[in-house]
Amino acid sequence: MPEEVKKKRITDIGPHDFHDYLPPVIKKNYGKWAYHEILDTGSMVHVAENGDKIYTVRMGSPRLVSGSFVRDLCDMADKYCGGYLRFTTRNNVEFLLDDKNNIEPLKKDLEKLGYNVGGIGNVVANIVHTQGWVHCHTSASDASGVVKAVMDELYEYFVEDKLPSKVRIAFACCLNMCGSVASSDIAIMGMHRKVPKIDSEKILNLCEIPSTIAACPTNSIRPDTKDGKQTVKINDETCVFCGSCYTVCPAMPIADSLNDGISIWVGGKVSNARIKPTFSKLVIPFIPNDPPRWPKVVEAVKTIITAYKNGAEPGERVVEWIERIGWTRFFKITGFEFTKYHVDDFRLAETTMNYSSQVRF
Amino acid sequence: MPEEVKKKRITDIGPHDFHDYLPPVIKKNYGKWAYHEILDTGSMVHVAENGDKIYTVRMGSPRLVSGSFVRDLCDMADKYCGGYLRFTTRNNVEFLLDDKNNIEPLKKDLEKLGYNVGGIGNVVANIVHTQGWVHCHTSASDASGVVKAVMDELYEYFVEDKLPSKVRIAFACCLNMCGSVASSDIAIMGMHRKVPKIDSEKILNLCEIPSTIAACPTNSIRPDTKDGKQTVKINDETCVFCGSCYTVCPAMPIADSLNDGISIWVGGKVSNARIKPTFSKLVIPFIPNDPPRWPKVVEAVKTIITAYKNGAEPGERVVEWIERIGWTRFFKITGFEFTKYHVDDFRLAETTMNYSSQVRF
Amino acid sequence: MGKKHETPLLDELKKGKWVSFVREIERAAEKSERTEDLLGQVENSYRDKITHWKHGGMAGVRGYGAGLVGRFTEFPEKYPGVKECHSMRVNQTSGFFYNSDILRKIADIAEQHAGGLLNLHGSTGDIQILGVWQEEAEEAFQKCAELGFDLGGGGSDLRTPSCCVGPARCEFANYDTLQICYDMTQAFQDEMHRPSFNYKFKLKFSGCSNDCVAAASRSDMAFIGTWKDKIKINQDEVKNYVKKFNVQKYVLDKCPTKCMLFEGENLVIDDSNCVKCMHCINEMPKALRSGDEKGLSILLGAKAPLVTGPRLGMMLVPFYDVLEDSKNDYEWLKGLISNMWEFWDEYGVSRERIGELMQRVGVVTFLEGIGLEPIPEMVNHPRGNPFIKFTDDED
Amino acid sequence: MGKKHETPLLDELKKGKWVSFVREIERAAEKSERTEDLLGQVENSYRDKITHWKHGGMAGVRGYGAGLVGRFTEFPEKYPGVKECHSMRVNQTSGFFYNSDILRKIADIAEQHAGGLLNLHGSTGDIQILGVWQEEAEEAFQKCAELGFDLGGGGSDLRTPSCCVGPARCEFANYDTLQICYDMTQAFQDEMHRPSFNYKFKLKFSGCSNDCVAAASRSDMAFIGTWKDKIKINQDEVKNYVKKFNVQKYVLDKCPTKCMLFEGENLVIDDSNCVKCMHCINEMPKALRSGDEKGLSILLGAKAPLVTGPRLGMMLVPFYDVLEDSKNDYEWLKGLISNMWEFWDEYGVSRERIGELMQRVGVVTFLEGIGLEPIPEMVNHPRGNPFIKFTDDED
Ligand code: SRM
Ligand code: SRM
Ligand code: SRM
Ligand code: SRM
Ligand code: SF4
Ligand code: SF4
Ligand code: SF4
Ligand code: SF4
Ligand code: SF4
Ligand code: SF4
Ligand code: SF4
Ligand code: SF4
Repeated sequence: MPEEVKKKRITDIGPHDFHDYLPPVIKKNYGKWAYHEILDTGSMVHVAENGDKIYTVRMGSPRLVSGSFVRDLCDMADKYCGGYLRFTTRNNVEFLLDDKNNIEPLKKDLEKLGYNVGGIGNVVANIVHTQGWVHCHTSASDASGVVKAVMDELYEYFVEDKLPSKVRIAFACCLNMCGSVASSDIAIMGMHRKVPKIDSEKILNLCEIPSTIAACPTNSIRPDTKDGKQTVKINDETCVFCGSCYTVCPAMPIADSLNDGISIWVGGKVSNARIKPTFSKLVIPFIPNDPPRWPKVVEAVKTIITAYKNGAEPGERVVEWIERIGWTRFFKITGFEFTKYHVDDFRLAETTMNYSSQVRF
Repeated sequence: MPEEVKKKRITDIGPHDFHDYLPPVIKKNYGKWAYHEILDTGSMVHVAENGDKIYTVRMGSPRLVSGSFVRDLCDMADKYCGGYLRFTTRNNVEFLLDDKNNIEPLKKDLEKLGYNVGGIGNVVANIVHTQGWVHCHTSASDASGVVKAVMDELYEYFVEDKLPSKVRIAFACCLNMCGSVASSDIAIMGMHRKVPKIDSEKILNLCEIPSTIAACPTNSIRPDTKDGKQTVKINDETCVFCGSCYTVCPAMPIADSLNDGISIWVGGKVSNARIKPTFSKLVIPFIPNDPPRWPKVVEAVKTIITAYKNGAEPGERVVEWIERIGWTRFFKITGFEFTKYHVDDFRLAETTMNYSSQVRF
Repeated sequence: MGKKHETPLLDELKKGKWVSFVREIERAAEKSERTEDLLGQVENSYRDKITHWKHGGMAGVRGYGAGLVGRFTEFPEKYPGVKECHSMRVNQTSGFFYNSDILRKIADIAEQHAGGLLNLHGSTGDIQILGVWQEEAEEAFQKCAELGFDLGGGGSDLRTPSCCVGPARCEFANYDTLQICYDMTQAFQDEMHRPSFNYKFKLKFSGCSNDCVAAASRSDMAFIGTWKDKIKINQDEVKNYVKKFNVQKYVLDKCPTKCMLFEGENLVIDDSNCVKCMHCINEMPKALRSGDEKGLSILLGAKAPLVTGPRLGMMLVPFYDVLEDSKNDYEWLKGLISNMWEFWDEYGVSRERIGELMQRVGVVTFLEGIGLEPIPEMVNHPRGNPFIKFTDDED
Repeated sequence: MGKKHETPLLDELKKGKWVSFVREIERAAEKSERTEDLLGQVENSYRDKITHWKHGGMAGVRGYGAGLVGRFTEFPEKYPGVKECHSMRVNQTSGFFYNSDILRKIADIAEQHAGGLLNLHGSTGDIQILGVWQEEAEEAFQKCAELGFDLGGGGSDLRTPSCCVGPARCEFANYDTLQICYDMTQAFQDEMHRPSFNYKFKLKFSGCSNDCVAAASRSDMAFIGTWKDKIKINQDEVKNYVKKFNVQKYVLDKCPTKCMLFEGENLVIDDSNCVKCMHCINEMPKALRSGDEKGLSILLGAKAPLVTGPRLGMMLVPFYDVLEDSKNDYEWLKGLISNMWEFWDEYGVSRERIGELMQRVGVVTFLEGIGLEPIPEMVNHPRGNPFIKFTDDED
């Protein structure tokens, strides 16, 4: 009997109860925090109503990590904070200390191991990103590589607090936007630019034709026959290269070495602080893929950060700054070109136009 | 020869050159005005760069006027200002005086004749309106009668400056919106509520079926045959009673004694001052026609004006006030009911929703 | 003098302080007998709560497709005076300026050849003379013409252009609204009188962004005065205003771009961030004036709700130097307008306003069609969705 | 130890100050040989500028339709180690809290049954273990399960719910994000593991409107903490802040409804006009705290662009008293969710997210379908077009 119980397959148990991993001071003061103070970009303290304190040391992470990385963290946590740590919603690592005196030694140890301490306050936060060439079949660009190149360049903004407000950058390797870039201060997104190829040999085997047709946002796919076999055809005039058909139908590959690349978007926001959440808006429609270090993408992001840093008032998120100075000036200041691609032409396009005489000269 | 010339039909001469009707002081200072001052709700002065002055006395008008009304104006103009007068874009009359001392006598004379002097400054301006039962076949309500009833009630706001800012009211007797009510502080609009009847006997004679079908914003009209004759049918489930089909096809009457009435809209704005122009928004979907004095319409408008007067800060137009306090509170304060009709369901409906967690409790 | 028709309901609308249109109809009827039947018919509508006008029926003058709106009663027997009750649209003067002499003559025509009733003015801007019979239309028209007044637009044509009082009596005017309104009306007489468009087309001219003729909310092409350079500041007058009211709160804090500030007692404006909204100038007309480099913005496509929903004017041309162009007989502007009309003629469908066409084909296609470049001033913000139609010229 | 594949391009990404994922892949390869081929394949992509993963192919564990994302290389001969390279989604803890003990054990599993590589965390929130082969999937899964960790969502099912750090370490939390995230995940195990929806469905929980888990931008149902009563003010601390920075300019002037003012030195808030945006509290955490009547708002329908365009969460329920409802095992909330799923099941089509369904059928129809009333909090403003569909119940 016990033998059998032991062997019983475990299913539907859900995640481990988080209570088991809360440090004692958190358990004690759960829901009773009074306020926090940011000590520097690498650390902050939360003070409980009863005066108890928890210190957080934050460290950057590439998110795609090895078991050895995990063990490094564990070692540090054991050494400085009873083994307790957490990850943030943007994939940073947070060590949870009850002893203030451990902050500096921990930071030093982390830096010795080659890790980056920072990311708190008015900084460029860790870039939320996706799989890219490391794991996804849909990607128009690599993810981790672009993120690494950009973060190398923006490193100073992760470790020093010198921006007007938080800057959230996100990366997605295709329009599926797994990196949820849609509302980021700066979004970097992989773009295809060629109509999918249709493998009429395989399509009937691999795909359901009606759902493939339904997948297209621009109604560009129509049923067709080729050599007596059912297939589809695409209207080149209206296809917007979104790859939605490929997502549901493997026989319609869209990736293309020569034509894939990256677009840059600006001015999204998630929080409800002051102004309502809003989507990021297109600023650079296309930069060809240029691995391993995507210099033009890096330069574009740097240009935006620099312009923002110089132009925004304290406390202004990127979108608040741009709305104050206007998009015309944003393009002028950054030197980015405004093209026909910037004018929305999708479903709700007309709601994005300027219905007023308000302009800046 | 001279006989023939005299008889020659005059065409394509355009309007009379306005220069012929400019008072001398305007001719002299055309384009050289330096500033103005509002003296009271009935008069203002414009001062030219050289110090010349023109005084304006404004008087309300029902717009639908008799020749005798015109002669009254002319007599006054002759008596006080060399015969010069103009009309405003909202159908008020403006006497153009060069002598300040004529202001008060003119006002008194006008009032003696039963006319209303006022309409300048933070007032309820003359109500822009349309034909109604006096002249139009499409109307869902009368125009002049509603306007008269409302202006009687709001009279004090035309002659006294006691509102936070200008209030522009407009009336249109159907969705064609000839009164250009779409962007008024308060809009009053005639509404049909029954599906048009189809006179299949006459339709082929009177109407072009394809353009009738194309006229429908909700695609509710389909070709049909009845007794072997071509006609149309309407999908009752989707028809929104807009009357567009009737406008192009007289064989589809929509007016209905029992079901026509009036809707109230609030918070439109045309000027670009401070905030951009914006449409008026629905507040009361329907009030049955109740001639001759439409008491519920009058009451609704009065309720809005009173709430605005009590709630808005100086300088705030109606929309600015509502946006500051929120629509939830607007409905609470006025006691108007928020219904399913207030939630947009037309083409761009989804852009009107609250995509944020910002709400007032 | 006994009444032809009893009007107990309408009589209720003679009460109250606001000047009564019922009284006006009655006064008109005193001069033009037919209008007694108008009173009767309107009373009838008040009783039945429904209009009693028939839809359609023709009215017009020779060689013109516009200028008269035909109107016939449902009850010609009961109300013979309004068996026909057409409206004649007479093109108003720019800015609605008149003198007593001309107005009396127009009143004469209204009384002698119509119902003695007028709209001063119609919503588009025309002088409307109500109650015209077809048989006398030509004579009424020619009498107006002899006074120098032609008919206005109607049907699928260029509608009567209209403008704000502008430089005639307003210090805010950035261009001569009255003159260009007059010039354009003259330039397009044929397009006004002989409908040949897909639908109506309206032009309105406001001297500044206060938009006192509501151009951007109801004309296919709205002309809104603006300036390119700096707002002129009279610091002494600023100080006077500061004494009178809270300038910080009611002016500076309400500037949409917050581009004004006080440096000591001096008002400073970052004009590069000013959107020419007029607010500060409105509030302190003695202290502030628009700059010297004046012109206008052109907004496209405003219209009423039918069929695809209401539209406001969209920024098409941020700055048009009208003074310069007027020296060449408006060569540039006429070119733009004719490009638009050609595009509309070619790609528009019947009863499609130009704004709806722009929306249907897409702004970029529309701009290509009329020869303008897309610029950021046209948009509230760049696109927020990733469905970009890259074209081959990009490779 | 020689490299199996030369990776000159990837080596460039070991330079620079930011911690390098290439170094991580290499370290993983040291423990799990198959990952050498991952390096090779990625280098190959860097050369060719294109992905070399095949689309589709199955992977999974018995009885589960979700939890593993199948992945196969285009070049199985060249890179046999990634012939299969599936990702296992392991449901993270609420708030991503761990200790070293458990993390080491998870690392063990990743190294022993996969490529030694992890995503900490996936964008939805899961612990992702990369490089799993089908043959060892079951064992890896059971080893996780023994540690108390089940698999996460995938495919057309309820995706792994996720939450902000909330009351565990944040003074702003208005409800227990971690607990409800855990409870809901437990309540809907079947819906997570056995896909039977039209498409994916995501739940995320943020303790306040700062929305640190970006719920309202990427989850079909976003739970955002809020309060109903007054902000609590500690006037002494306000005074301290006033000494430190320009509170008027950076706090009061930036309040979206301008509902705060100083009366003398005292801060006064018109709470009836406060929209709970968090700004003032963010700026002065020592001085201001949310009220006592705490709960959350529910926003519906956020999602990525495909197919009909990106959506943000729309206000559906302004105030939900989660504490109260949790005492009844979330009866009300579960009812709402199941109404929504039923409506979606009945009226949605394949690959249609619930927000898209709401948009397609119309908000009012959707509300009727799920048993909620339309209220003004849901809209930015009432309709601006006159196309009202009066229904007969109105007569
Ligand atoms: C740790 C974390 C929550 C978690 O569960 O992991 C977190 C923690 C805190 N957030 Fe956050 N936020 C976290 C992701 C976010 C996100 C989500 C995201 O970026 O994807 C947002 C929405 C971003 C957006 O609007 O686009 C977010 C918007 C905020 C804001 C609003 C800022 C604003 O003005 O718009 C605040 C308030 C503030 O900073 O004053 C805030 C404040 C805070 C505070 C101060 C709350 C507190 O009292 O503890 C915490 C430290 C802030 C800091 O890092 O400077 N947090 N915060 C997340 C850290 C991410 C990271 O590693 O960088
Ligand atoms: C006479 C007239 C122009 C004309 O050609 O006939 C006119 C004349 C003036 N307008 Fe206007 N406006 C006139 C219709 C309009 C309209 C159009 C309309 O109402 O249909 C608007 C747009 C309304 C809207 O935004 O919905 C309009 C929006 C303004 C504004 C902007 C107000 C705002 O803050 O939004 C100003 C500025 C101000 O009042 O400070 C203004 C200012 C002025 C000034 C002060 C300009 C000046 O220096 O001479 C004039 C006297 C104002 C007054 O009446 O208090 N005028 N004004 C129109 C009088 C209409 C009437 O009889 O009541
Ligand atoms: C007389 C006038 C109303 C008034 O009381 O002043 C008027 C009267 C009519 N309009 Fe209008 N419109 C009048 C100004 C307007 C305006 C305002 C403006 O021009 O500034 C608008 C809104 C702006 C616009 O053009 O969008 C307007 C939008 C319409 C529409 C809707 C057009 C649309 O695209 O949505 C129609 C329907 C149609 O054209 O078929 C319409 C149709 C009509 C018709 C011809 C009725 C019909 O269904 O065919 C009305 C004749 C009534 C009659 O028997 O007297 N009328 N109409 C206005 C013209 C007088 C003049 O020339 O000065
Ligand atoms: C692994 C992950 C990215 C990552 O690097 O972290 C991911 C990976 C994929 N996503 Fe995602 N999505 C992931 C989070 C997201 C998110 C973010 C979130 O959940 O917060 C989004 C945006 C939010 C949303 O759901 O709208 C997202 C929106 C999509 C979409 C677009 C859905 C839509 O309605 O528009 C697709 C396409 C689809 O479902 O067919 C997609 C599809 C995919 C597929 C399955 C590829 C495909 O076309 O079938 C990717 C598998 C890649 C691989 O081989 O590893 N993924 N995906 C994330 C899940 C990890 C985890 O469980 O923690
Ligand atoms: S964003 Fe696109 S390419 Fe990147 S992981 Fe998601 S589905 Fe794959
Ligand atoms: S790539 Fe997108 S737009 Fe093009 S055919 Fe496929 S689904 Fe349609
Ligand atoms: S608004 Fe409608 S009913 Fe009134 S005049 Fe215009 S078309 Fe006729
Ligand atoms: S009334 Fe309007 S919605 Fe109804 S059928 Fe006619 S055009 Fe269509
Ligand atoms: S639009 Fe401007 S210029 Fe014209 S009257 Fe109004 S305020 Fe004066
Ligand atoms: S015109 Fe408007 S935008 Fe320009 S400074 Fe004045 S208030 Fe500001
Ligand atoms: S969402 Fe609010 S409660 Fe949650 S971590 Fe962020 S600030 Fe704290
Ligand atoms: S929470 Fe936001 S809306 Fe409320 S008082 Fe503070 S700043 Fe104003």
